[in-house]
Amino acid sequence: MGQKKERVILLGNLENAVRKVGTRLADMRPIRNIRNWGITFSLWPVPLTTACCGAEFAATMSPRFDMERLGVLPMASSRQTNVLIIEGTLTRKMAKAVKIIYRQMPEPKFVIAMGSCAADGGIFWNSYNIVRPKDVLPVDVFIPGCPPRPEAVIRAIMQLQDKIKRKLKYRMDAKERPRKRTQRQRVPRRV
Amino acid sequence: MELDGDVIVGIRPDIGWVHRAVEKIAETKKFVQVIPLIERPSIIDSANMNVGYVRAVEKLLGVEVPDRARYIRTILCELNRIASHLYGIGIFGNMIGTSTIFMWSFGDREIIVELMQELTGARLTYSFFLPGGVKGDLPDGFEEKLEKGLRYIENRIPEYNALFIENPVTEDRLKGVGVIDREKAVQIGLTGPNLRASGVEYDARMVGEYGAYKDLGFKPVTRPEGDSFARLMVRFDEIDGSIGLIRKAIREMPQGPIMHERTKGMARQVLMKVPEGEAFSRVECGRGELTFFVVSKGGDKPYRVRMVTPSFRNLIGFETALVGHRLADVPTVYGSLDYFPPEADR
Amino acid sequence: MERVLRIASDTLKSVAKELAAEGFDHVKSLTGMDRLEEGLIELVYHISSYLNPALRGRIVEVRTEVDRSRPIINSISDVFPSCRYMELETRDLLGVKFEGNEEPDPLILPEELKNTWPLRKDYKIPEEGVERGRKNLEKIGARRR
Amino acid sequence: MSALVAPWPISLILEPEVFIPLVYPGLVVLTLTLLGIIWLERKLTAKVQRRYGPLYVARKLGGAAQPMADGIKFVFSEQIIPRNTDKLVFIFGPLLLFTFSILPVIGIPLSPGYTAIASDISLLIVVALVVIAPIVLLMVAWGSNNKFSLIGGLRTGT
Repeated sequence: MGQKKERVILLGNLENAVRKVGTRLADMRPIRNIRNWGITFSLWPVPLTTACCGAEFAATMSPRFDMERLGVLPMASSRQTNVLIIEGTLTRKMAKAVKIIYRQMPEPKFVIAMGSCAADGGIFWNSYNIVRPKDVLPVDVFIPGCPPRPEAVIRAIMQLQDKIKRKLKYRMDAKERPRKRTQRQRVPRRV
Repeated sequence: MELDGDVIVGIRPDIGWVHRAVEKIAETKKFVQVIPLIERPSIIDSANMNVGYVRAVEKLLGVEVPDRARYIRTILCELNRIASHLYGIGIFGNMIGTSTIFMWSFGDREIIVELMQELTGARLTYSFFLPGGVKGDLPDGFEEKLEKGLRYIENRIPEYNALFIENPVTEDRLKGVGVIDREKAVQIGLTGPNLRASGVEYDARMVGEYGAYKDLGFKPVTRPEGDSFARLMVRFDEIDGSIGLIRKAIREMPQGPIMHERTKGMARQVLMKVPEGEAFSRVECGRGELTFFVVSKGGDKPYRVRMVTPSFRNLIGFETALVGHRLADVPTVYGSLDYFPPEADR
Repeated sequence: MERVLRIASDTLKSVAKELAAEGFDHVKSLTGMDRLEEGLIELVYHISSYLNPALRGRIVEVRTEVDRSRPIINSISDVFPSCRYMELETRDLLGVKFEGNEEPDPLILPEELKNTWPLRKDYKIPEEGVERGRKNLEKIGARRR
Repeated sequence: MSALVAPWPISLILEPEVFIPLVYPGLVVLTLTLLGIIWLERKLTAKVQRRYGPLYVARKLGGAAQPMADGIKFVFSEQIIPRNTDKLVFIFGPLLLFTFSILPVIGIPLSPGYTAIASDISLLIVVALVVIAPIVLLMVAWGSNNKFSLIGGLRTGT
């Protein structure tokens, strides 16, 4: 029989191979639709009230503008959530906490910036203690208004749902997130 | 919070999470532009915040508000107090764990918010009072809607009693928890329902010179026990008190102008030059007594606006109420003191 | 304001004790004002009473001045505990040191704004106004109307 | 009866030995009732709180597909395993917890003729298996190497 022939099996880096196959498979037509449908109808926000817009977000949870009709259920621990809603002004201290919570959330995560304070400072634009959320986190949907009406919050959730249906690519975890250059605005320039 | 096992030994509040420097920004804005600014800290109680600042500016201007405007101010302030109390009760219920009370009180609060939107046009931030009077008059057909809304709230209160107040679980968790006795409450300077729940009969509406409380014969509501249950019940009693005040105000609504001549019209408001001087005003917010100290150097921008909000003065209540209790009692006392962080940090 | 007492900064504690004896029991508000021109920081205390029905409606205004470069005053939080947090807040925002009421970390400001004393008049923040708007327009090179 | 011999795979499923554990009182019906219970619970709490529960997921069925949507979301969400935890226990803990809480079913007679382990001491087996669940719970709490979850685990375990 002679000497056994060595058979070389090209394994390569197994972990990367599985990751690539997984992401490509999850982006195929049938699985992508089911996944996007599942994610759109169960957006669980972190109950993080940063400032006074929290009153209107609570009104969105109240029986009249019930948010749970769209499957939005505020969940206690940030491991089960996938939407981070910044309700109102983001001060420096709160920005640190928001950053920590954002990192704790599992990957298909989205950020809604609620209120004109979260968009670009709003009525407190020239305060020394304010941070724009767009410098801290990649924001998906902005909601104008101070405070925005509960109907506007529900419209924002619907917009996020459309955005997910249209262009959510599958990412195993945060490492594959496209790094968008966010310009760092340190302290509002002293005049 | 220092714990010895499960018992709380020491407490040091760490606030400033929502400090947005309202006082510093107020110095860069005109007198009228400061109104939307000072409403933002306590957005669920913005009419009372607004009336406080406007009273201080009126004292600087030396302007007296016509009677009809005073009555309209009282109606909106009392409606806002009911909405603010329902908000506080809702958050309190949610902290104890009964999310049904959270949903009920927020659902009923929508009725009051709808009434205020009918009167002023906005859901939460009205900016309805201007130095010298009120921006708009009562819309026609407002009295019937108001009466319907108030009767609805009155019919709902017994259901709260049945589900939430008479239920033994709530009584065990609230009675005797976070007790602040009379002398201690006065010494640490508590305000609002927390002070009246410790048996001190003080309310800024009695002594303050704003609104029509003297003509409506207002009397504060107090309870002797001073524990979390008493604080909750004082809020429910105040809702009934406010409903009575609104009904009386609507019945005795005088006719006449709603804005003082010198400050009529937006042009005069914006270009208003306030004479040099200082003014101090105090107003009863939903959570307690709010004081304003406005200093003007004669220009069109205030030199200094000082705003001490009720939650900032109730902050010291945590230490006396919580030390010695178990860790599980912290949400109960936090909810009963009705602490609203944006209002405390300004 | 019915009663205004202008006193020197070192007699603050004795005046506070007299008022406490008289029946006033809490501080309603403590305002710190930075008078840049005169180089002073003015502190205004509003003291009133809850229990004493006669004094309930009356507010005493106690005004003291402190030198701007060395703002040190003794705290009255042992006579009126209700103004403990107001003193801490004034220390954060204006830099007035209250002896007898020290806390290491700032109460209201975040860590990095610890000793910047933002409420002082020389701490400028961007203001709004027509001129500033016009400058921005020129920066963008907008067509002049 | 023999005239109706169905083609090979269907007659295998219809065998009582396979049909009972797999379909009727077994897995398929179990998951469906589980989804139904979750949906019913959310709808009932919403009804008590005077609002609609999940509604727009499957409009005609009144939001019945909400538990499925949540399940799909969890399938595709990232698994985060913190660095300083005990990896093995952290991963297998929840699995064991689920299996040990389902395991006592084998001793319970599902239908008159059928039980997984037909023995006269099956009650003893069930009780013995039920006891294991709190121990696995403590294992899960210990696995995440965090003092708050340890306290929580101790409180629920005992």
